[in-house]
Amino acid sequence: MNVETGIRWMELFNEKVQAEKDYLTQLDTPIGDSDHGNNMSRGMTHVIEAIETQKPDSLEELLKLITTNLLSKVGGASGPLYGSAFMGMLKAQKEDNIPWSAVIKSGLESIQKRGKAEAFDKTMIDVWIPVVEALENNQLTDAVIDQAVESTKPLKAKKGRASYVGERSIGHIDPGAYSSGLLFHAMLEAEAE
Amino acid sequence: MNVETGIRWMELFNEKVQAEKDYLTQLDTPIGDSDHGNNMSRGMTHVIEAIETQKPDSLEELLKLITTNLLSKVGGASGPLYGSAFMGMLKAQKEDNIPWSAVIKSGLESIQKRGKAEAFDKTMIDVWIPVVEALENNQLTDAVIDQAVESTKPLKAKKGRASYVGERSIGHIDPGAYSSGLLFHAMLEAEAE
Amino acid sequence: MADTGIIIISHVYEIAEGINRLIQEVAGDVSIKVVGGLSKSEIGTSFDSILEAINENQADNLLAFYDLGSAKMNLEMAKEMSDKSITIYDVPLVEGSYIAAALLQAGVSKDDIEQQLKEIQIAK
Amino acid sequence: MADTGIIIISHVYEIAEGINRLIQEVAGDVSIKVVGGLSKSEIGTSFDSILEAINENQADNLLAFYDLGSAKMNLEMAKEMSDKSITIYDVPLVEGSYIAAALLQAGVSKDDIEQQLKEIQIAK
Ligand SMILES: Nc1ncnc2c1ncn2[C@@H]1O[C@H](COP(=O)(O)OP(=O)(O)O)[C@@H](O)[C@H]1O
Ligand SMILES: Nc1ncnc2c1ncn2[C@@H]1O[C@H](COP(=O)(O)OP(=O)(O)O)[C@@H](O)[C@H]1O
Ligand SMILES: [Mg+2]
Ligand SMILES: [Mg+2]
Ligand SMILES: [Mg+2]
Ligand SMILES: [Mg+2]
Repeated sequence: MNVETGIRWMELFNEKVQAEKDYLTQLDTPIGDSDHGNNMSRGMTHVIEAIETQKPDSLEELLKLITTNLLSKVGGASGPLYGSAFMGMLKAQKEDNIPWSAVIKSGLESIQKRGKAEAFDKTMIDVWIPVVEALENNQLTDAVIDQAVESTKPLKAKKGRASYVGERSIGHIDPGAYSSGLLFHAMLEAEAE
Repeated sequence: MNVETGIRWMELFNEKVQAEKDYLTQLDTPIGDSDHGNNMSRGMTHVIEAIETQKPDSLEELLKLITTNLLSKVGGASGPLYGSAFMGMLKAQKEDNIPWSAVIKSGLESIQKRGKAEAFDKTMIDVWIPVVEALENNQLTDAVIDQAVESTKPLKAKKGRASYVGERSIGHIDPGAYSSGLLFHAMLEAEAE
Repeated sequence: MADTGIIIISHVYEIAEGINRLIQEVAGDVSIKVVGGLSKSEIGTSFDSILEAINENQADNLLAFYDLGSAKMNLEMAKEMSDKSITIYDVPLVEGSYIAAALLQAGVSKDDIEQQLKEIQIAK
Repeated sequence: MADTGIIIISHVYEIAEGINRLIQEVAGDVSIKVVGGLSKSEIGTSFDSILEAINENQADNLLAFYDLGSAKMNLEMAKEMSDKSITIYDVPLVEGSYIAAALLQAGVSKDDIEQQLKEIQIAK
């Protein structure tokens, strides 16, 4: 990943988030507070604006800018979580010759450090975990991502607002898992261009 | 007690509360939220206004009016407590030939039913209990009342806001005990007139 | 559970209004009434306005939440004078009412809600 | 304990402001800063404004209280980036901060305050 691909990644992620803003909110309605679409839309609008005004010329600068904007602008739990993810990626990316899968893995670890979620707690990490695994084996595809997103549906939420409704969270896709799905679809697209 | 003495009782109680409003608030500062003076002042102002406009012509009417005004106008814990006290007195007073000590005792029981305080929890009932006892033995004097009020000083609060500061409540007179002291001083004065 | 609603009693106007906004977000279909303060500016609770909130709530079964002990005493008096079925919970005001609202909205039964509230019961 | 203060983080502007009024009443000498919402009208919490409140608080030791889990995550991030000593309590927001404020005002030590807060700890 270089800075150009990284910028393209964010542009594509932003497009997807804005296009699916209402759907993200809809997912956050039965098991949350109906704001995930708004949260991600606001956060990504700021990321894009910052890219345009600050014109980052290294991957490090880009990741830094993404981190601070998501952290301070998203407003929901996903703010500190995505913020931590990009902060973790920023740290890992400084190492020489580190493979991209290890960078994403460092992002995942930061989400877990911040949110204390385990696999199958019905959170965004239920997408990040299989994505990291697939990346390590050079097998990440859109289908892998979609399946990971879908796999959150039968789970009972153990973390975040959805955990308050307990059993009733079963049968719904986790909104953060879905937005993470968009993030990784955008990554594949940017890399393919 | 008849309605005239009862009205005089309330007038005298009101005078004392207004005169000692700042002191009541001062007592409520180290172990409370500094509003007992305001609360009692507001409540008694409404009681006196209601007496003047409604001109109760039976003890029952008077007690009813005191109850509703204290309940709805005091604003602090002392509102439902004094309100319950007068409600209990109202109920007891309906019985034929009931001695006044039993009426006050019924007031005390209603305070306890509402507030669940026991003797020595550092509340207003630490004044009501010795007052009822003295009344039963025909020995209620200003000195008995003052001593009861003073006896709350070394106690550790177990009920009400003062209980939040635990040990630190020791060494201060309880504000509700002090205002109950004023109530009984006013009663003795009204009866003596 | 359309006939089960929530009432919130706080000593402070803003706390009650704020909780209303927080739980409306997750429980738009639940009938919620809040009372805060003696007035917008004066801190305290009063029996009258609690009774009013109880009556204004469309639901006949009410889950009631309060902040400090004196609010509970007024709430109990209002409960005794009302015909509605009111249950008062000794749980954290914000956290407890949020959970109850989210569960009511999700269609969870009152018994199951009580089970969950028991886990966050505190001495108040 | 003039060097110990309180910060309150809520998802909602009014809740934070209301708690401020409630605890100022019993703890006029304690340094208290509150943050509520993303803005007066938007519900949420943000890392920036929490860090700002931490810096604005005169005290170097802070007892921190929050409403829901996502506020805690932002609080933890802000804590990590601040030089102040900050302790985050998993206790009811209104009730916990009220008790802490009353005890701080009464001159009770941080250790003893923590003892009392432990009794109302909840999973949040
Ligand atoms: N502790 C956690 N660990 C990992 N992910 C979490 C955690 N809490 C919440 N999430 C994710 O955040 C998403 C909700 O984000 P959002 O709606 O923006 O925040 P909020 O729940 O504060 O309104 C959830 O769908 C879930 O994927
Ligand atoms: N549970 C209780 N039982 C009996 N008396 C109580 C109880 N709680 C508080 N009080 C009395 O109420 C007084 C405080 O009244 P006030 O300051 O008007 O109310 P608040 O504490 O709500 O501000 C206390 O001094 C005490 O005498
Ligand atoms: Mg949400
Ligand atoms: Mg939210
Ligand atoms: Mg008081
Ligand atoms: Mg008060």
